[in-house]
Amino acid sequence: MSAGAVTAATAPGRPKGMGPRTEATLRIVAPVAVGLIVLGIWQFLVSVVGVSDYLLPSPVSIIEELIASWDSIVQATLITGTNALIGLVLGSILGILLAAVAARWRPIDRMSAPVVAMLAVVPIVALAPVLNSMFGADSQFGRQAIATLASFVPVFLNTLRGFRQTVPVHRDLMRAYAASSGQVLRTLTLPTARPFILTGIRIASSLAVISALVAEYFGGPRGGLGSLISTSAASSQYARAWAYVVASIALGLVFYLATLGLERLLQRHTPQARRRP
Amino acid sequence: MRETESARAGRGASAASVSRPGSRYGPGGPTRPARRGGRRLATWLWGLAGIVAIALIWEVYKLLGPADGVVIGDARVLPRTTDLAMPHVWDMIARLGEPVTRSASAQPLWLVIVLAALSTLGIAAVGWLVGLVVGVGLALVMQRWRIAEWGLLPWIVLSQTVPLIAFAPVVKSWGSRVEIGAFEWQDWMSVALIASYLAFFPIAIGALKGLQSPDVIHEELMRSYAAGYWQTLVKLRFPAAVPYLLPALRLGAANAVVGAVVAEVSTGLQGGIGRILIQFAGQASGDPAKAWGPIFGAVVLGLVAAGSVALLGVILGNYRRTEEAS
Amino acid sequence: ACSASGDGSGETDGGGDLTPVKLQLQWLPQGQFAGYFAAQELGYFEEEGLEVEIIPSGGDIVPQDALANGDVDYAIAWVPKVLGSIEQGANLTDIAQIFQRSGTLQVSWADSGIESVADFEGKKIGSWGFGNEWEIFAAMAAEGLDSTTVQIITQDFNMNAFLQGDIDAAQAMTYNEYAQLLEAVNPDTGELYTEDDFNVISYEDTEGAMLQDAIWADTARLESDEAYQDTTVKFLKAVIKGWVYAAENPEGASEITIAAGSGWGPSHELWMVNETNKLIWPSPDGIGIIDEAAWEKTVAGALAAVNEAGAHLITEEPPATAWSNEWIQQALDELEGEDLDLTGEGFEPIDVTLEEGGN
Amino acid sequence: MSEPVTQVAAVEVRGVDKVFETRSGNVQALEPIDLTVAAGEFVSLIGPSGCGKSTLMRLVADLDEPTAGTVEVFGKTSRRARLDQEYGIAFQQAGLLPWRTVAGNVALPLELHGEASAARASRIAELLDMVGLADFADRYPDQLSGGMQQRVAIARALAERPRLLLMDEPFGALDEMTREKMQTELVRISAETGAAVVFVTHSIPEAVFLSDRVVVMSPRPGRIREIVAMRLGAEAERAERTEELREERVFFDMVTAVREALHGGSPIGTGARGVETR
Amino acid sequence: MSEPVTQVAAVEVRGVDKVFETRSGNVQALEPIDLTVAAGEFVSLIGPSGCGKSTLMRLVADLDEPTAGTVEVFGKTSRRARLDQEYGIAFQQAGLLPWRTVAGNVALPLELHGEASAARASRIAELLDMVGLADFADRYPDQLSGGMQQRVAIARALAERPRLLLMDEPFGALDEMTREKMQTELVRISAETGAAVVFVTHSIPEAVFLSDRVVVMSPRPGRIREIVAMRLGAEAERAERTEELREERVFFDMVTAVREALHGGSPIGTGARGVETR
Ligand SMILES: Nc1ncnc2c1ncn2[C@@H]1O[C@H](COP(=O)(O)OP(=O)(O)OP(=O)(O)O)[C@@H](O)[C@H]1O
Ligand SMILES: Nc1ncnc2c1ncn2[C@@H]1O[C@H](COP(=O)(O)OP(=O)(O)OP(=O)(O)O)[C@@H](O)[C@H]1O
Ligand SMILES: Cc1ncc(C[n+]2csc(CCO)c2C)c(N)n1
Ligand SMILES: [Mg+2]
Ligand SMILES: [Mg+2]
Repeated sequence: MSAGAVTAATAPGRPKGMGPRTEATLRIVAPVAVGLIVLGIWQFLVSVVGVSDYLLPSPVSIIEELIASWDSIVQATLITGTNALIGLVLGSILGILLAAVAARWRPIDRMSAPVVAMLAVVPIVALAPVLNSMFGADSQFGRQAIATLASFVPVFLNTLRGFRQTVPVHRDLMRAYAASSGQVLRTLTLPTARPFILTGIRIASSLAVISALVAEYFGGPRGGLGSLISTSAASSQYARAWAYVVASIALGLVFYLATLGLERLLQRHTPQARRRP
Repeated sequence: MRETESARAGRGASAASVSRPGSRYGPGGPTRPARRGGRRLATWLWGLAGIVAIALIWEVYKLLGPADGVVIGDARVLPRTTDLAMPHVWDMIARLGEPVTRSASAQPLWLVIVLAALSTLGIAAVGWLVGLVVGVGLALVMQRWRIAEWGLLPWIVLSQTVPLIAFAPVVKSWGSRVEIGAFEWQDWMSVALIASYLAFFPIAIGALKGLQSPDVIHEELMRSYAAGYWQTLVKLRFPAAVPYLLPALRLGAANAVVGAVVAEVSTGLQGGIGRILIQFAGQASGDPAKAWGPIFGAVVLGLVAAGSVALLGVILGNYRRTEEAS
Repeated sequence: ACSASGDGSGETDGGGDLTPVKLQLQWLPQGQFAGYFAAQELGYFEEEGLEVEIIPSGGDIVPQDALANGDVDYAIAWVPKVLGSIEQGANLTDIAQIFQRSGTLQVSWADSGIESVADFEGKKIGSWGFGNEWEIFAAMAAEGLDSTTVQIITQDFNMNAFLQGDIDAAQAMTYNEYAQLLEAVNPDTGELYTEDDFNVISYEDTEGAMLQDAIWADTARLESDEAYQDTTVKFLKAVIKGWVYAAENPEGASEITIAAGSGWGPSHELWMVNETNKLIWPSPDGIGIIDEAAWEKTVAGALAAVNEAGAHLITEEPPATAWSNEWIQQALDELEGEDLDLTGEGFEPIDVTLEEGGN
Repeated sequence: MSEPVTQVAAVEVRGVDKVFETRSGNVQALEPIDLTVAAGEFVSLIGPSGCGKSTLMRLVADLDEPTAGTVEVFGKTSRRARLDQEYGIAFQQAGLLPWRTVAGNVALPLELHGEASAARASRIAELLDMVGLADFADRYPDQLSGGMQQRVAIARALAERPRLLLMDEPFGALDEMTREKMQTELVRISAETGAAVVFVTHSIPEAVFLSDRVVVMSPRPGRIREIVAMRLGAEAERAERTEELREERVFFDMVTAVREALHGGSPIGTGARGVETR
Repeated sequence: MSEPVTQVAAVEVRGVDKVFETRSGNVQALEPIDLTVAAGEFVSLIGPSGCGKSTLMRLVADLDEPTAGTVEVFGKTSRRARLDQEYGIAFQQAGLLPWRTVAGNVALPLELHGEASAARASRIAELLDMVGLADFADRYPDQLSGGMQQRVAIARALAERPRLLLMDEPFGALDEMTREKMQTELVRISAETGAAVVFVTHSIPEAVFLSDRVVVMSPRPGRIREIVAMRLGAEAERAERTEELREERVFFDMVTAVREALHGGSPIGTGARGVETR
């Protein structure tokens, strides 16, 4: 659900005496403040308390490292980002298509249920080596396949749910209009499912990044964020490893925000809770 | 999505739900047990059919597909069909019955996997519990103070984009310094901690949603009863959160297992499924079928974990009545 | 964890309290570490008054960091990796160079035409990463090859990527991955692959050769902590006895390793112990003594190596504290009187037949 | 509006009964029913909850099939009539597509049936004007009040100039004041278009105000208990039903008549404490 | 039921106004209002949607605070009255907790206020008997019809024998026939308990049937336009309001009186095509 909808639904929970303007400000200030406090404590631990910089590099040294290896970080982010993107797109397409099929044919739905349930619980680490064997370790495809699988599950589940959300009154209406099944799909089923599909994709976006990255730990071409994190850590270059970690968090954030933006864009006119005039 | 529309339940929505046809007040429960049992059996059979279908597709593709897979341009879009890449289904199953190694003392593969899975399950369960406490705790704080929600929620979401695997050694190293009196940090606790890191997220989100889910009308009812925060929590918020918490807990359980396995691989903890996963993966060149054993083990483990939480849902059935009705 | 600071009462013969010691391995239990398991199982540690906990590591545990953080007392790690950590600020000393030779190979198909490091150019070269790749880069640097002239592919835990042609030349340890190849079935013949199927480049024969499994200790504690010094010598003595046992009884050492939790089958385990023995013995100056020339060669290689991201392993000479023969020498000296072959003069490797699947 | 009023009946229900098969057994929703609605006639169905009003209407609309009997709409089978779009339909929930604007919602049936875009636009303008929402064409349903939503639904039902309008408690979700306003509107619109209307309601005053005849149904299994002809209809043209009517003697008399038909001779007193009829 | 009817007013609203702050500016929901409800009196609030009926009731219940003015309930501040549980409240949606049985729902306020379990059980039995649901104590809300749910909600509101009952369109979601039955029940119950009632409704007949006085409010900003005393109340005891009353002349007259107060002198004609008031 979009954050906006949450606000609308829970608006009465706004602390007493807080105007809408204050709320808007606090919504931005609060997370920033929390972030700064954590960073501050971290820096304090390292530079004042003296937790060894060897194990826990200070934010400052991480930033220095970020600047120093900027080019290779960008390079690595692009590689991992591409894998994640391909996986997200493929997984979303597969998820939507298969959900459409499952929504249409009950047997497929019932047969796919355990398979999807299994996919949902399989650890990537378990699958990575066999997928590398199956698809070849010399291409990025194994990682993309992993990102695809990881994205597939939430998109499939949400889409399937979305396809089931059409309300009887709309179905009756379509029947009264003698609409063909294609018309029903286009004018009713897909638009109804859209918010669910988009939610699925948003959840999938973070998963795609993290799995593409983790998959790099288990073979394949080097150069992505995952392999660089491990290489740096293995040679005790923790500041550099953290710089790559920061990049991967940023990558995950970009994916999340992009899909959130997509959701907002396509959902501009989703009915909000009826607000009193 | 939906609840926002019904939150302010206009006359339309409520009228619709009141006049919905169905056996809402027929004798006994919603469906009769015999029927229900029959349907459950059917569900299982269809599910089994789904798994068999996957096995069939596997074998048929293995039979017909080119040894080097289907390559379009640079990308191999369908996998190789060699025994190394895709062992026969029956080989994978048969392998489970054979001893792990030729060593005289070797146990059968399935037993090794089951024992490892049990060990991981225990660790994951601890991780899940920690995740539960942390997740629900955070949700309570965020529900109580909006400012806390605004400040924390973005970070909680962000926390899941952190490549956890990079932290396993750090967690292990920090843990090894914890020594309070007789309590000494054990390596498995690091693994459980990492499992809880994955488990807490859906639980926190689900619990928050759930705690925020009571209808305004119910909140006002409690206010009209002059009920305090704790009373409202116990009598209203927690019960209302159950339908949100259950799927969250299930997801959390699956995540805890995944996290435990990852962390075992990463820290090399002995005894668990993660450990045999890397070990047998290392033997996959000469014994391809063996490597699949722990994968199946991990999947079954995840299903068992998620399934046990689903069992919790059965016990809490009365708190899910609205869920079933809709 | 800083447990070696025992009360000094841990005399060799004193049956009283044992001094707890933690040893961090660099991988899962396997024949590569047979000597330590043997010392454990046969009571050599106990005889020295030590109670040793052998800690295996997994994918991401960096043994030298566990040591630098004080999680453990000693760690087994490859020299070049630790040199990198030392440059990053770890304060560690190589106190015993157990492996005298590099056991790393680069294996290619017999018909691939890759017969030397110079042939790598333009090829897909496999490596495990995790700091195991520096020998490759060092050897290539000696041949005037830049690391960007090859495509580095990360190998996972097995040799499938090589067997299926994703990699032209795969990294393999003599004691492990090479055996994995010889345990795999050749689909063309239905038989196991043989040594004739492969070209093998041994880094030991190149400029890239670097020292591998060494025992590392905490430099600061070595300097100031007498109990730790004492424990170090005792520990090394027991380790030496363990390795000597493994040299003389590979089958026994192999069984001990399996009992200690190695997941390998008997044939593979025996192969591993045997090949590991070959990397240790003979040790002309005595087991564990660091050969200064080999050390210098490792340092030179480490200085020369640049990875594909342009990162150096090290940029300056390691400090003098990075290695010391003092403790291993003392251990050797103390063992002098006993009937032990400390140089491996009489060492004879055995012949091991590998069986399918390493089981 | 422009269709000539033919002499064939708008709806002809003959011996229709309906049994639902459910998990807990069969439900006899309707016992054999006969009912004729003349072209241009306004007929209300009234009866306790669960008596089968909606079911009957859905059979006419071919949204469900009768277990026995036949339903004819303008002399065609109900299925043919549905495919030919002989009727427009509106439900208790407006059932607007929330992602379409007001205009888009009204356009839906026209789009589905391939009406050209220019013709569509002018028809939509006409319809929105008729229901008084010309200024709201670009609003989304969630930006409208319940009454406005229902007006859009009515405009949508009228989009293809059907000669028959089926309405299942279209004002059920509105508050009473809005409801009265909508009733007045509906009287006007149905007079303008000359369409026959089958109107399901729970409200006696509503049925009385709107209808030429009120069909009173009995509790499950649904039967027609009585058909009360509104003298209002005989005395005055439908279009002249104004607000004032609601306060006239004859109105209260008709309300009482329907009330009594509904209670079906059974004593009206406080049945109290009993279980609901449904 | 057992409480002695005191002479202090049940509700005393003096100069209360209410402004909501929203993102799009301030909303004046109520203009200064004065209203007194005597102990044991039944007063209905009626008026167009959005005129502030609910707001006024919520101020009485201390669910919101007035921007100006004072609200007293039995001589206490509304806050004190809430803490002292001086009133019972029921809303349009029954608002039962779906995970509690009928008995459990009625028990809720008693539990919250620490009533001993034995006393609780007997009180619940009494209440369920009063609303005619004695046989349904162990059912869950989803197994009840809408009317039965509302009866549970009313029983819950009565649980602590409040001397004041606040009801916000409690029958708004029910169909008309069920609604009439519930009104009859409510008349009986309020007579039995002797509680004062503030009842929000949209339905004129409902207000007329139930009330001693009907407070007619004008559209936003809410003001009291007129207070219509029901002659019914003067002529007959409340408990004697039976079904027959609904068909009597005096009933229709009162309905017409309230209708006219509501339309407030403005011509009643088809204002048509206009935008809804909300
Ligand atoms: N799809 C269905 N399956 C089973 N039973 C049904 C179905 N539809 C309706 N019924 C039953 O048929 C009977 C008539 O239902 P119907 O909806 O026609 O009543 P109604 O008069 O429209 O009631 P309401 O006034 O509440 O809308 C009811 O008992 C209902 O439970
Ligand atoms: N929390 C709120 N924030 C902003 N405006 C509000 C709030 N509550 C009510 N209003 C506004 O105050 C006015 C009165 O609302 P109220 O709910 O009291 O009307 P009502 O008479 O109960 O209407 P209805 O018959 O639809 O229930 C409305 O215009 C409404 O939009
Ligand atoms: C994924 C992965 N593969 C290999 C190693 C490195 N490693 C540790 S011990 C050893 C010798 C052979 O077993 C090697 C190569 C690693 N750290 N992680
Ligand atoms: Mg109906
Ligand atoms: Mg209201």
